[in-house]
Amino acid sequence: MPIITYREALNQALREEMARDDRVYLMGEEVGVYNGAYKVSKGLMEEFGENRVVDSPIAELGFAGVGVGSALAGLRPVIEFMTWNFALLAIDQVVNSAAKMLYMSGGQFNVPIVFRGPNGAALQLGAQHSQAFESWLAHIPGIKVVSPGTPYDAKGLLKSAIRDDNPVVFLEGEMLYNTKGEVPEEEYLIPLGKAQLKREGSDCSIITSGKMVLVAMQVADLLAKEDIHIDVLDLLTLRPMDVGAITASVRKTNRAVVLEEGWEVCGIGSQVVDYIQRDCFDDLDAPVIRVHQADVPMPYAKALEKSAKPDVAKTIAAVKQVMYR
Amino acid sequence: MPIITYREALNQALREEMARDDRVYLMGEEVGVYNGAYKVSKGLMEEFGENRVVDSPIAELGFAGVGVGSALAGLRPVIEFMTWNFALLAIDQVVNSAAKMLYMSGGQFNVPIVFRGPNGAALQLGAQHSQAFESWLAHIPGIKVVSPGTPYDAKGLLKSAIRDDNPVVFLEGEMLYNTKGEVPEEEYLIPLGKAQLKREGSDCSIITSGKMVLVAMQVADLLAKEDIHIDVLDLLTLRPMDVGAITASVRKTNRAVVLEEGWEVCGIGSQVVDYIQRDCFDDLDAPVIRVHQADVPMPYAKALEKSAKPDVAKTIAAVKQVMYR
Amino acid sequence: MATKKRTDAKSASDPALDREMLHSMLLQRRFEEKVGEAYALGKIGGFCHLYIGQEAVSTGIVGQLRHDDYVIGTYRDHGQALVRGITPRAIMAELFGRIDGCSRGKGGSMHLFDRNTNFLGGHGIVGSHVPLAAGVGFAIKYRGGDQVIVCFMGDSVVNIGAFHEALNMAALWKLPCLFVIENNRYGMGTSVERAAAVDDLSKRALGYKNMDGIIIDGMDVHAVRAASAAAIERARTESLPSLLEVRTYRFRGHSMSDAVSGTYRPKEELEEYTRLDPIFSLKAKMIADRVMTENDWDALEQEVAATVLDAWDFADQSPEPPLAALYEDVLVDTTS
Amino acid sequence: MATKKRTDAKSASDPALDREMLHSMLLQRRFEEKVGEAYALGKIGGFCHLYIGQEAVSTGIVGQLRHDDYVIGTYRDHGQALVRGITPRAIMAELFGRIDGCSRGKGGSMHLFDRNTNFLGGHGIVGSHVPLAAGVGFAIKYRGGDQVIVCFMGDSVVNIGAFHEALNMAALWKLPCLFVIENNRYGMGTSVERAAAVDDLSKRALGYKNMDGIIIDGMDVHAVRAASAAAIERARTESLPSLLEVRTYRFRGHSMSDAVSGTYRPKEELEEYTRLDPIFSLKAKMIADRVMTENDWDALEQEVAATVLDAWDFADQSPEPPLAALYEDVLVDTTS
Ligand SMILES: Cc1ncc(C[n+]2csc(CCOP(=O)(O)OP(=O)(O)O)c2C)c(N)n1
Ligand SMILES: Cc1ncc(C[n+]2csc(CCOP(=O)(O)OP(=O)(O)O)c2C)c(N)n1
Ligand SMILES: [Mg+2]
Ligand SMILES: [Mg+2]
Repeated sequence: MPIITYREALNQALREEMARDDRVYLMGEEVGVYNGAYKVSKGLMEEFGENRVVDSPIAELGFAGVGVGSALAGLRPVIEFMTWNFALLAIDQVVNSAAKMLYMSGGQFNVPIVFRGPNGAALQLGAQHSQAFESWLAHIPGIKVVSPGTPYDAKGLLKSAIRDDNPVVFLEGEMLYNTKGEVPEEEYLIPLGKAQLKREGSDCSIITSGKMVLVAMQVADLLAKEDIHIDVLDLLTLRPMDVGAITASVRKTNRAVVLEEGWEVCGIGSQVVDYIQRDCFDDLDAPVIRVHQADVPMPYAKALEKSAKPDVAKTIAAVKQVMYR
Repeated sequence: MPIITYREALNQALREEMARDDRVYLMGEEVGVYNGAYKVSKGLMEEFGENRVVDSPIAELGFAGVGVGSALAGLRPVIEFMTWNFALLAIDQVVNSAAKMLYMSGGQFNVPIVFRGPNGAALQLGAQHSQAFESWLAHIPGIKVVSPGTPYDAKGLLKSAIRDDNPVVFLEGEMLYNTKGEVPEEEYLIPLGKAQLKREGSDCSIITSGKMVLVAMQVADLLAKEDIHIDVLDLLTLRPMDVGAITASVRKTNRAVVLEEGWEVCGIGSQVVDYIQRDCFDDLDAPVIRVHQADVPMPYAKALEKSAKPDVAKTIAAVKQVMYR
Repeated sequence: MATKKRTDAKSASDPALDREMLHSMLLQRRFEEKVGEAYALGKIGGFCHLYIGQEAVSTGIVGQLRHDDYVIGTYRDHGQALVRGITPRAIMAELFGRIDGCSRGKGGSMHLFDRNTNFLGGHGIVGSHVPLAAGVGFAIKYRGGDQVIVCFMGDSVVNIGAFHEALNMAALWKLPCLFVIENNRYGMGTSVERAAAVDDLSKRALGYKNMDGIIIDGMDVHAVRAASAAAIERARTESLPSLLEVRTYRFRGHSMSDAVSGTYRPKEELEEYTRLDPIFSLKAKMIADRVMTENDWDALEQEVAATVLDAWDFADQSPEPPLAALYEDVLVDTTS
Repeated sequence: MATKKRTDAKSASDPALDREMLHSMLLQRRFEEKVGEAYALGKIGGFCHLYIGQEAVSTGIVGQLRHDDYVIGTYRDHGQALVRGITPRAIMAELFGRIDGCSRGKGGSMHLFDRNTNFLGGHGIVGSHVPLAAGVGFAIKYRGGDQVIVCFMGDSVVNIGAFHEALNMAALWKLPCLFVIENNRYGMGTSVERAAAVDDLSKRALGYKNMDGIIIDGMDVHAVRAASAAAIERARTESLPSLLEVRTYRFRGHSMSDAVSGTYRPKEELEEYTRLDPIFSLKAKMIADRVMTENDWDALEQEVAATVLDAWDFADQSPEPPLAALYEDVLVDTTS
C-alpha cells in the first residue's frame, strides 16, 4: 500500500469527492492561489478552477455563513478554517445556523456542510493560536464531530463527512499534516460514529482521538516492554460518540485513562468518564484518570509549552496510577 | 429582611458598585434609555448618566471588545449581553482577549471586566434563543464563571465579580429575574469560588447551580416527605469549581445526582462526575446520574419544550435511581 | 399571487395589481391583529414580533419575485412569509406550535420555513442571516442560475459585523442579492441615530464597489415595488447586489412585551406615521382613482377576515407534535 | 526618542528629526534581519512576521506620540514595539522565550506587551484588536483625557466584522482613535483586490460619519508623519477618529514559512518596491540635502549593529522562565 502523509490523504479525499460530485466546493482563506496555508488543498484550484476552490476574504463569520447559505440552496460546501482558533469568530454560524437549521425548520432544510481545519496546538504559537475546541463542538446537538489521527482515517472519514447530509465538524492537526501512513489506492469510506480499537490489550484502556492517538500508540509500545498491555481505543468521531466501544473496552480491562489534547474542565475526557462510570460502575478497578493540557492559556516559551501539553510521560504515569503501580 | 426579586438584587449590586467606584460602567444593548431588555438596569442611566450607562449598537463582538479595551486602559466595565445566545458572536473577545491577556502579557495586563446576562432557556423561545453555555465558559482558563440561583447570591456574587480584578462571566436567568428572596439591607459580598450547601441531607447529594437550584430545592422538599434527605450543593461558581465541597457532600451521602440546565455532552455535570469518581471512588454506592436538557436543539412547541428540559420529575427519578428505589 | 412573475416596474396605473397588493397588505395586517389576540389568549408563546405598519415592504418586494427565487429574513417574518405564499393556515399553526405548522411546530414565530416556496426562515440572531443570503447568491451563481435572493433585515443590522462581511463578499463576487434594510427607525428601544454613525443607512453601500445603495419610501407600496424591481433586474440579469434602505415604521411595540408606543419614541411620531399607513394610503388612492368602491373594500375586509378565521380554526384543531418528535430532525439519516 | 512630543507636522526640513527617524527605521530593519537569523538558528520559534519594508509607518506615526498615548497592533508588531520604546533587549528576549522578555517569555513574537509604554500588544486574531482600540478610546474619553490610541492593522482587516463594529462605535461616540491600515497589498497570499470589494481601502470610512478617510504614501516617512500628525491632532483636540490607509509593502514573506517573493506576487513588483525602500530613500535625501555624510551613515549602521548585537547577547543569556511560571498569570489574586 502507498505510504502518504495525512496532508496528502486529505488532499486525495477532497479531490476525489470534488470529482465525484460537482456540488462539492472548497472555500476558505488561502485555499486557492496559495494552495492552502498548510497546503492541504494543493493543486485543487488548478484542477477544479476558481469557481470550486474559492479564496475567501478574512471573514470567518461571513464565509462560514456563505457556506451554510449555499448548502441551503443545494450545494455541498467544504469550509476550511485556517485554524479552529479563528473559527471562534464563526462559531455562531456553526451553532446557530448549521446545527439548528434542520430542527428549526421542522426537518425541511438539512445543511450538508463540512467545517474543517487544524485544531489544537502546534509549536510555540502562543495563547491565541494553540487551542483545542473539540469539547465545545461535541457539546452541540445537530452536528457531527470527527477527529482522525492517521492518514488512513483522515481520508476515509473526510470522504464520509463530505457525503454526509448533516453538518460535520472535521478536526485536523497542524502537527499531523506531515505524519505518514498507509492509504490504499482503492476508494474506501470510514463510517462516522464508530470508534476503532487501534491496539488490543487487557491491562488498561486508553481512550483518545486525533493527535493523541499517536501518543497513545507510543505509550502502548513502551508499556508493552514492561508487560503492560494497553487497549488503545481511537474514538474517531466525538459526536455521536461510540459509547458501546468505550464500555466494551473498559469491561475488558477494568481500568481506563482518557487522553485528550484540550483543557480539563468539561473536556472530552469528562464525558468519556461519565459514560464509563455510568455504564461500567462495577467493572472499574480504579478511578479513571485523565490526561490533558494544563489548565492555563498556552505559553510561548518552549519548555513551558512542553510542560503544558499532554504527552507520553504523563500518559504513562496515568496508566501506572490506574494500575496502582 | 426585605424580600426582593433577583432582578432587583442585581440592580442593587450594580447601583452600589457604580456608586462605590466611578471606574465601573455598564454597557450593552438597551441598558440605558430602555432600562434594560429585562429591566435589570432600571433607573441606572437616570442616576449615573449616559457616560456610565451606555447603550451600545447591536455589535456583540465590538462592544465586548470595547469593554476589554477600556479595562486595559483602567476602567472596570460591566458588559451586558442581552442573552448569552448572542454572546457567541463575542466569544472570541471573551476567550482570546479577556481570558488570555494577563497570560500573554506575562502578568502585565489584567482585565477587570464582568460579562453578564441571562443564560439558558426561558419559555418557547426556540432553538436559537434557548441555550445554556456554562460548560463552554467553564472550559476556559483565565476567567471565572459564576451562576447564582437566588437574589441573595446574585447580589453578593455580582458585587464580588465587579470588584474582582479578573474577567468574570456572570450567568443569570430570564426565568429567575422575577423570583424572590431575602436580601439584607446591609452591604455584603459572597466570595467567588465557594460552593454553598443549600440544604443538608444524608441520603443523596444533588449538585447543581443557577436556575436548577430552585428545582433541586423543590425536589428536596418533595423527597423529604418520602423520608429521603437530600444534600443540595449549589456550586455558585463554576470556575474555579469548589471541588472540596463536592467531595465533602458525596463522602457523606455516597450518592450523587448532578443537575444542570444545558446539554449533556461535555456539560458541567460531566466535570462534576469526573471530580467525584476521581476523589470519591470508594465512597460511591451507585453511579452518579446526570439530569440535563435533552440532546436536541430547543423546540418551540410548548409540550416538546417542556419534555426537553430538566425538571423536578426527572430529578426525582434520578435520585431514586441512584438510591436503587 | 405572491409568486407570479411581473416585469413591469411601472405599476401605479394597474388596478388589478393595486387590488392584489391591497389584498396582500390587508391580509398581513388582519392576520397579525389576530396573532396579537391569540398571543393574549396564550395560544402563542415565546417572542412574537408583529410587522404591522411595514406591509408595503413585503408586498412591494416579495410580491414580484419568481417562484424559484429565494427569501430570507429575521424573526419579524410573518409578513414576508404570507406574501411569499406560505398559507395563513400553516403560519398560524406554526405560531400555535402545532404539527401542521410550516416548521412542524418546532420553529415558532421567529423561525418560519418553507421549502416549497424557497422561504429560508426566520432567523433570530441579528445579522447572522445576511451571510446566509450571500451564500444563497453564491449557490445561484455557482450553478449559473438567474434567480435572486432577497434578504430582509432591520435597521440595526448595519452595525453588526456579519452584515459587512456579507456585503463585501456579495460585492466582490457579484452575487445576485438584494439586501433590504427595513428601517423602521428603531432597534428595540434604540433609535437609528443612537446606534448607527451614518445619516442614511444606504450609505453603508459606499464602502463596497458593485453595490448600489438606494433609499425607498416604505410607506408607498408602489415606490417599493418600482425601486426594488430595478434592483431585482440588476441582480437577475447582471448578477449585481444592491442595498435597499426602505424607510418604514412599526406601529406596534418591538415584541409582545414592549408597549405599543414605548418610552423611547414620542406618541406624536407614532401618530404621524399612522397617517401614512401604507394600506389606507393605497385604499384612499384607489378610491380616488375610482378603481375601488367602499363596498369593494368591505368585501375585501370580509374575505381577509374569513381567511384569517379559517387559519385560526385550522391551527386550533391541528394536533400538538407528538413527544417522539423531540428527537426527530436533529440529524438526517442520509448520505449523498 | 520614541515617545517625545512633537507638534510640528512640517518636518521635512528638520535634520535632527530626520536623523532620529533614520535611526528609528534602521534599528527596526537591522533588528529584524537579526531576528531572521535567530529564527533560522532555532532560537526563535512559532510564527514570526517581519515588518521589513514597512518601517516608515511605525516611525512616522509612533515616533510622534506622547508618552501617555496608547499603541495596539497585530502579530506583526516588532516595528511598532521598537519605535514605542520597548528596549531591543526586552523584545529580543521575548522572541527567544526568555524571562526578561517584555512579556516574560509567555507571549512571543505575536504578543509583545509593555505596560510602561502603554503598548497593548501584539494580537493574533485578525481584526479582534480593533474593538480593543475603540475601548481604549472610550476609556480616554470617559476620563476626559487628551491621549490618543493608535491601532495598527493589516489590509485584510477591512473585510472582517470587528473592524466595522469598532469603526461604527468610534464614530458614533467620537473616540480619539487612529485606525491605521498598513496596506502592504497582501494578506498572506491574497492580494487586496481579491479580498476587498473597494478600490481605496480608506473608502471604508465613507460609511461612518465623523470618520476621516486618508490615503498616505507609506514609503515616505515624512508623508506618514505629516498626515498622521493631523489625524493625531484631530483625535487629541476634537476627539474624532480617523481611518488612515498607509500604502506600504512587505519585503519579506508573510511569515518565516512563506518565501520572500512567493508565488502570489511577481518578483518585479517586489523589486519595484525595493527601489522605494523608505530607509534608503531618506538616506539618499539626507545625503543630497547634505545633512548627512556616508561616514555618518556608517557610524549609524555601526551604532545600530551594536544595539542589535547587545540585544541578542542579552536575550541569549536571559534564563528560560522557570516551570513554575506555567501556572502564574492565569488570574491575578487581587480585588479592587
Ligand atoms: C446578535 C443579537 N443581538 C441582540 C439580539 C436581541 N434583539 C432581537 S431584535 C433586536 C432589535 C433589532 O432591531 P432592528 O434590526 O431594527 O429590527 P426590527 O426589530 O426593528 O425589525 C435585538 C436587540 C439578537 N436577537 N441578536
Ligand atoms: C481571524 C483570523 N483569521 C485568519 C488568521 C490567519 N492569518 C494571520 S495573518 C493573516 C493575513 C493578514 O493579512 P493583513 O491583514 O494584510 O496583514 P499583514 O500580514 O499583511 O500585515 C491571516 C489570514 C488569523 N490570524 N485570524
Ligand atoms: Mg428596526
Ligand atoms: Mg497585508
